[in-house]
Amino acid sequence: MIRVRDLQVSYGDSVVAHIPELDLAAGQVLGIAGESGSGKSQTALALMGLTRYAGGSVTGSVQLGGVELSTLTNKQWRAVRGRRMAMILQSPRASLNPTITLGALFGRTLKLHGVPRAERQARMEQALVEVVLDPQILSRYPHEVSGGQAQRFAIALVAALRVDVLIADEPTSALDVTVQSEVIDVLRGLRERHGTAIVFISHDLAVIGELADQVMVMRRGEVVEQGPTSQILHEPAQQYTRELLLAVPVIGRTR
Amino acid sequence: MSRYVASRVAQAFGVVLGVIVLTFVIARLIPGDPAVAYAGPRASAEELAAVREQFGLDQPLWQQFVTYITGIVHGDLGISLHTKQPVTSDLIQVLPTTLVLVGIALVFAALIGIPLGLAAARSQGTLGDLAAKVISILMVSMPVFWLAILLQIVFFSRLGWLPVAGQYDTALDSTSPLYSVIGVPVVDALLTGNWPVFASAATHLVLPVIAIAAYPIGAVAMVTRGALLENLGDEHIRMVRALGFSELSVFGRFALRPALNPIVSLIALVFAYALTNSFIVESVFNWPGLGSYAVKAIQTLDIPAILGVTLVVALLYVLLNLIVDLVQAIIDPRVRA
Amino acid sequence: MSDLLLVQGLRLSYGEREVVHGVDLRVPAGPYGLGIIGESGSGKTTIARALLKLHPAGSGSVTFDGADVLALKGSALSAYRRDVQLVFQDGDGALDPRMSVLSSVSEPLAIHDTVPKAQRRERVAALLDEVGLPIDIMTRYPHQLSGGQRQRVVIARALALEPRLLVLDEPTSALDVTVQERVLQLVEGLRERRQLAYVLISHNLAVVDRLCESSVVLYEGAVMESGPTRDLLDSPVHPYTRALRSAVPEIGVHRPALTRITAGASVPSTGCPYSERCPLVLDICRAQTPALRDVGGRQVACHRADDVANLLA
Amino acid sequence: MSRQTPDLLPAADLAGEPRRRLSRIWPGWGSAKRVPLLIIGSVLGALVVLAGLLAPWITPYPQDAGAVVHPAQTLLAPSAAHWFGTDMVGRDIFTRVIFGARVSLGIVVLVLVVSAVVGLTVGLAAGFFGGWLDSVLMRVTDVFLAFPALLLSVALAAVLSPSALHAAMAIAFTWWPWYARLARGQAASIRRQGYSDAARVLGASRTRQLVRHVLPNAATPVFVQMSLDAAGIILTAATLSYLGLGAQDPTPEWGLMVAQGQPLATTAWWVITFPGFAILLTAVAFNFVGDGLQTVFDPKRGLR
Amino acid sequence: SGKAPDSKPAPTNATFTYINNLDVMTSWDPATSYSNEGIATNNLYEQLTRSDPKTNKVEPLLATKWVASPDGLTWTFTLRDKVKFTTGNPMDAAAVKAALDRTIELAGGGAYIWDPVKTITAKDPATLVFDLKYAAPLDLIASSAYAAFIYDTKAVTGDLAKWFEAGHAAGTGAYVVDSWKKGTENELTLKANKDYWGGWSGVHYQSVVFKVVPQETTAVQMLQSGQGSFMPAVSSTVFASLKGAKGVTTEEAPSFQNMLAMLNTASGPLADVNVRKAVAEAIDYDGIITTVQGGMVKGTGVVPPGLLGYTTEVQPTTNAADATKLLTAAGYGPGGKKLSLVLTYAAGDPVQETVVTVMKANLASVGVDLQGKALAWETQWDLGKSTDASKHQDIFLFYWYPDYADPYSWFINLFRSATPPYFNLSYWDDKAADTTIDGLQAVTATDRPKAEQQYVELQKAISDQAVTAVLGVINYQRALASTVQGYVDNPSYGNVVFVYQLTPTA
Ligand SMILES: Nc1ncnc2c1ncn2[C@@H]1O[C@H](COP(=O)(O)OP(=O)(O)OP(=O)(O)O)[C@@H](O)[C@H]1O
Ligand SMILES: Nc1ncnc2c1ncn2[C@@H]1O[C@H](COP(=O)(O)OP(=O)(O)OP(=O)(O)O)[C@@H](O)[C@H]1O
Ligand SMILES: [Mg+2]
Ligand SMILES: [Mg+2]
Repeated sequence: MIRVRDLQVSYGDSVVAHIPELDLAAGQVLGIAGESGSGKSQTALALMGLTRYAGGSVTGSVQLGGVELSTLTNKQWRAVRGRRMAMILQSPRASLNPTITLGALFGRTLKLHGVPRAERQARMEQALVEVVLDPQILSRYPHEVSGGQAQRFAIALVAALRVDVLIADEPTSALDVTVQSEVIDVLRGLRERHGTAIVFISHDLAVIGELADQVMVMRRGEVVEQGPTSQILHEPAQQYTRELLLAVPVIGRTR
Repeated sequence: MSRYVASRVAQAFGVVLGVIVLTFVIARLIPGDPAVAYAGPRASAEELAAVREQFGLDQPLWQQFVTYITGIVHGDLGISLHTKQPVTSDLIQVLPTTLVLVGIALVFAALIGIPLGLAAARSQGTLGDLAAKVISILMVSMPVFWLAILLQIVFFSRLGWLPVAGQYDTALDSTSPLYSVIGVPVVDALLTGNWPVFASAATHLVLPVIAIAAYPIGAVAMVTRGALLENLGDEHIRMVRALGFSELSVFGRFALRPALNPIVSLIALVFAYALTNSFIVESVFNWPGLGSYAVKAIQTLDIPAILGVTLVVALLYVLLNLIVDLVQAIIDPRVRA
Repeated sequence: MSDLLLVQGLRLSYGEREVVHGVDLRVPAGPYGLGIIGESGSGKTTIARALLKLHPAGSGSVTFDGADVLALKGSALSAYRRDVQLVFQDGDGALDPRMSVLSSVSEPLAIHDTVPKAQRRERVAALLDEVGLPIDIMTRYPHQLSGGQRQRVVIARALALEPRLLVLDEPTSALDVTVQERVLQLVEGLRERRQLAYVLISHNLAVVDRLCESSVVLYEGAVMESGPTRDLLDSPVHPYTRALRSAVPEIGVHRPALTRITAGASVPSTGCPYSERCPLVLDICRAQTPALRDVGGRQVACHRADDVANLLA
Repeated sequence: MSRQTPDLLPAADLAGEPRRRLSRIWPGWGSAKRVPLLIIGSVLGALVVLAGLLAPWITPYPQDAGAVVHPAQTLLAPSAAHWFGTDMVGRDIFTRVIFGARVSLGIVVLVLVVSAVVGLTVGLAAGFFGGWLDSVLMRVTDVFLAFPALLLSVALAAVLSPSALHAAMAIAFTWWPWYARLARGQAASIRRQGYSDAARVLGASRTRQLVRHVLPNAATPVFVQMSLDAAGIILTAATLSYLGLGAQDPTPEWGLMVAQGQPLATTAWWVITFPGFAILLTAVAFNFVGDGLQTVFDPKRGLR
Repeated sequence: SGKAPDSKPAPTNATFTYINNLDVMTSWDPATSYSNEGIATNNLYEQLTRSDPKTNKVEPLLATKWVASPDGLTWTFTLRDKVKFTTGNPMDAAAVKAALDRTIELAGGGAYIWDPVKTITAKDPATLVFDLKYAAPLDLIASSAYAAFIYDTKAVTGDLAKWFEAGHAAGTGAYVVDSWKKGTENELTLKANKDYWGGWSGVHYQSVVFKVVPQETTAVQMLQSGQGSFMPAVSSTVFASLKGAKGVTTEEAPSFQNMLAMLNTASGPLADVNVRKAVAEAIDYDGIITTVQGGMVKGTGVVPPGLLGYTTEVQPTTNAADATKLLTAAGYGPGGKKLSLVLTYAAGDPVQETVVTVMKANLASVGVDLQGKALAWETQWDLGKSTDASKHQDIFLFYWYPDYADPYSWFINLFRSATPPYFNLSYWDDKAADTTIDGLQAVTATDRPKAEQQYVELQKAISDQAVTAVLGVINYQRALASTVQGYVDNPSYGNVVFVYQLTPTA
């Protein structure tokens, strides 16, 4: 589905992310782990073609289903974003426009992607049910919902778009542990029901381990290690990956 | 929402009351005997006493204040020393002119300033952005009386494109007489379908409107740009981009709306500024509005008229602020919370 | 062992709304850690602020070293604030952006004038060293520090007055796992070196597990379960504690899908606050608020505590 | 700037971290350099200030700034002897324009100092102590805000006779509420910041909290606003003079000079052109500086 | 008036627009009106006669002819036939008598001109006889620009004065009031009086608009654009620039109008004659004339050239050294008190403004601080004539011109004592001068050389006492739209345009 070669994201002279090679098949989940500032979010933005809006530049090749994305025009990109590929941003509440209701955003987005008026309501409700949200939430403004609800709403929104690839940037780190596991559950459902390929970003390897088929560990913009989840979690080749694993707090490890 | 409205309205009332107290205090501070000013210097002692009684000037101060407030409540602002007419009726006569002038200028400010700010924000950091910023700053830095004279010199004296002053060409009165509706020729002509006068009035509007609108245009453009940029870096903009919305929607719908709040609050500020500027512009362009009235009142030390103008300006300001607050509450639900 | 801090029946509100409904806490002299666990909005920060007298108490009592904290005023309050320090949840905001690390950390020394001016710099250097920061960081301003560094500066400042009790409000929640690990190690070290007693607030059971002898589980401002941390984690009794326990991410462990939270999930006005989300809910749970009672060496507020305990046994 | 672990980096590397926020300390000339308008504005502003300070030494006819007339030299067009020409009583306009900087800057400084002191005091008190004090102070502020400066100047001019000083007083009287509002907002938000609580926890007295934490942090946006406002004050003062409510002849006030030259606008253009341009230039300089400062302190926002 | 030979068809609906920098109407009562409104009232009302100082002749107007008895004590006027007031009532001897009697009785404004009159008799509808107390040039008096209007006293049954003040007129003039809106740009509009005795054959302006435009630049530009027909006073630089400009004609005319600085002889620091003298000597009169660039010529005494009593024996002198000496003697200046004076003048008059600037500089050079207050004329005058002396200014700057071509107007109005003050804004109270002034009219009618001598003596006294400083005599600099044909300036009627006499062209 996704094929990345020698992707490099830079701001001015500084390179903030460099991915030599990455392949992701339909229905697969790729986990990206790494400490804060390691370039995870920048990688995600680059995949969505959003880097230049932040003032950065991208080199290298990204292909989606065989189509080269790096050469797309603005207009062509719009046919990709929200239709074939979508993204959930790191901070759930901040990523919703404070002045419009959740329903308005949802409706406009569906309209944008050609969902006929008659179908929209049903589509919205179905998507909300999947993330266990009451459709009443559509009439609320972002400041009237909790962070967990906002995050689940964002997932419902992109799920309703039936995209092929979903990029989720730290969808759980802003949440309580109890809500965290529910979100993971929803993502798992998406992948199982719709065969969506997911890029899942987190600094917590334990969370990634629950969902991902492959894991990529980043540090200071570079890929440290890359491989199947079980291999990375249980037989990490790099010292840094081991540190990262050790940093995950575990009940009953020391006292 | 209704609770919010109620509390804002109550606050506005409080402010108005404060303004009234303040004007009253200032009126008492200004030296001179209002009775003499009204009755004239040759009035006899009895006449003066009669005037004092008529205006309650013989009563203790607190009672005078009560009378003053009661008068205001009944729309009575006293008699102008200069025109010898009730200040209220004078104000009713001059206010529409000013409101039309300032109103049109503010509409222009929004129509030009917002797109200018949008364009600048879109091209942030480029030369175009810098140019837009410099133009905006020039506009807000321009002394209005100077600008008004320059406009007259350039567009009337040198180029001869536009009329120099007045509201319309009064020579048209004989061929197409104008009937007064609200007392403002442009509007009257429009309402009565008097096209020759309307055309003339419209051309007479151009220079005064430019002079008044300059500051608001610059200010609105600057604020729009700033507010948009503040929003553009936000996550929710990134989100709608990721959802595939066009750049036009991103700016026009998603970034502008939350940015409207500072723009709307600016309107009240800009209105106050434009009103003060209209004082000068009206006198340069010889428009018989609140400004001309105020300038005349200042020159003739016509205290009741000056206080009336003060009160009206303050009331307008408070009213506009109230509207602004309510509009903001509609635009941005967070304000209500 | 006498209690350093004793809180009984503490109720706290914002305006009309009560957010903490009668909480009991007990911290003996150090080294000792008490954990407060609960999800976002359960009132943890509010309790911490109340302990520091930053938030007025509605009712209940707070006793520190035998003195009634709620009645403290003037110099007694000042003395209390020397003994008890708070490390804020948001290390970013806790430092004045216009003050260098040196002036921030020496501020308490200046306020209480415990150290002569000439020696303050030395003292700050020692404190920074203790929290594992290089000395040359002294001249920097908060925005020139990383999140972990900032949090450690805040801890250093809190230690400057040699407090007897430290309240740590989610000291690591804003940090990523690697940085969190370093901060936890720091607290562990201090605990032993300084014989420190502390209250550690967190929503992460694993963190509490590592640093606290006993813990209190909060839900919507009420204590659901409290007791030795070990027991709570090994054999949680309250359904909420159980949910929390199973939600802790662990490498190689798939967490079970939890009780589904509906959008309207609100706190019921009567009965057990957890009844809306509880899988074991009975009619009585909705009708009657369960009181805390002793169940197997700990306190549990659940009508079905015995059922669960029996089940475990 | 890139590729760093947030925690264990050497000091030098961290110093450059791009993390700017309103109310942070001066981010240094490095960021200023990216704001060309700030540089231009500072240079222009410095020139105006210098011109004002050095006026007696750099003008050809310093006495022309005062009460003198030269009947034989009225309305001379600009020439080598009179760079900006002469006015209707034969005074050298260049001299008067340069001296005018003193008057305008004097008014600006007076208004800014008075209104900043009053505004900060009221605003900080309201924001810091909150509660009923806040409500009372802010309603009073609203009243003054709604009161037109122009009318107040009329009253002052009537009571105390018109002069530049009285115009400045009238402006200050209606200007401080803006700072009060701004400072209140700042103080209220600072009070909610962790470091305010931190100070309390450390046992800092209220005075110490206000002076050490609230004031410095609230002052930055007020200062930025002040540089933007300087332009507005110059314009307002000029407007008052223009209406005869401000400075009186022979004070070389720019607005007054334009007013006096207005009848000559079509015949002796230089009489209004140069003082008008001086107002524009000075206002632009202050606006550039204000905008630049704002951009530097809060790059996202740029202009207000 | 000359009809211009113009090939273009004349507009049938032409409007004459008089651009004034001040409000036009301060008072509507033709009996007491005594201010700027003369420019309008002289088009609404007519006098018995009209004087032409250029030819030194008095022309018939509502009176067709008149004779005086040899002793000059009885004057018989024959009235024009079939003239009606705009109210419809006939203008006959009884009506004229009623009007003049009312004017004399009200004794306001310029009514003093009738002081010589003992009785007025309507002999028959066409004949009016005046019996005088002492000989006086009654034909000239009857031509006065103020207080000589013939109006209908029966216009209304109620309070006539009130009716006038509401903006009504009841004259015989060529125009009637169309609308009046105080404080607006087009303050006053007049329209043709269809029944005017002169008739409307030929080409005349059908309406007159009095526009109030305070800004001279704006006014000039309006004139150039055809939005105005006439500006009474243009500042000298603008005037120079208008010479030869397209669409505009300029007129320069000597006048009987001078600019005076009345020094407060009654209260304040100027009550000390030495201080007054110092102030008078500090003023640079030549400098003022140079500065206003053709706007004024230098004056001598109070009487301008061309009138009886004009003299070169009195000359304003400038002597700063002497002024300083006088001030020091009075206790001011170095070591003494600081002398500051308040001068009031009319806002919106650029010439006065310039003069004030010069005076400030002059006085500053002798250490006196002069504070100029620009006020609306009415306010300036109100404060000046206030019964409360504490409100009085130190120096009152204004213009004066005679009501008819005779110097008497200055002396009776400005220098004769009166309480409360009216136009004697120096508040000068000199019994000897009063006596002389009271006898002036009679002397003028009987013994002109003696009258001339008395005028000169008075001017010397005024100069000795430094009652007023004559700053200059106005040189009218007027501007007209070139479409206006037939304009002739008449200095007896300062700033008045007799619109009926003009011919509009396209
Ligand atoms: N607009 C920008 N200009 C310059 N550098 C940037 C910009 N945005 C991000 N960076 C830098 O890019 C690097 C990678 O940032 P990124 O947001 O991808 O980190 P992350 O791995 O997502 O971290 P976190 O876990 O904190 O979200 C950081 O060092 C950051 O400072
Ligand atoms: N300033 C405030 N005004 C009103 N309500 C508040 C305020 N601060 C917090 N609350 C409410 O009080 C309750 C307890 O908040 P508190 O901050 O103590 O929670 P917490 O357990 O610390 O949560 P978190 O884990 O998110 O920090 C919440 O419902 C919250 O919405
Ligand atoms: Mg990230
Ligand atoms: Mg908290």
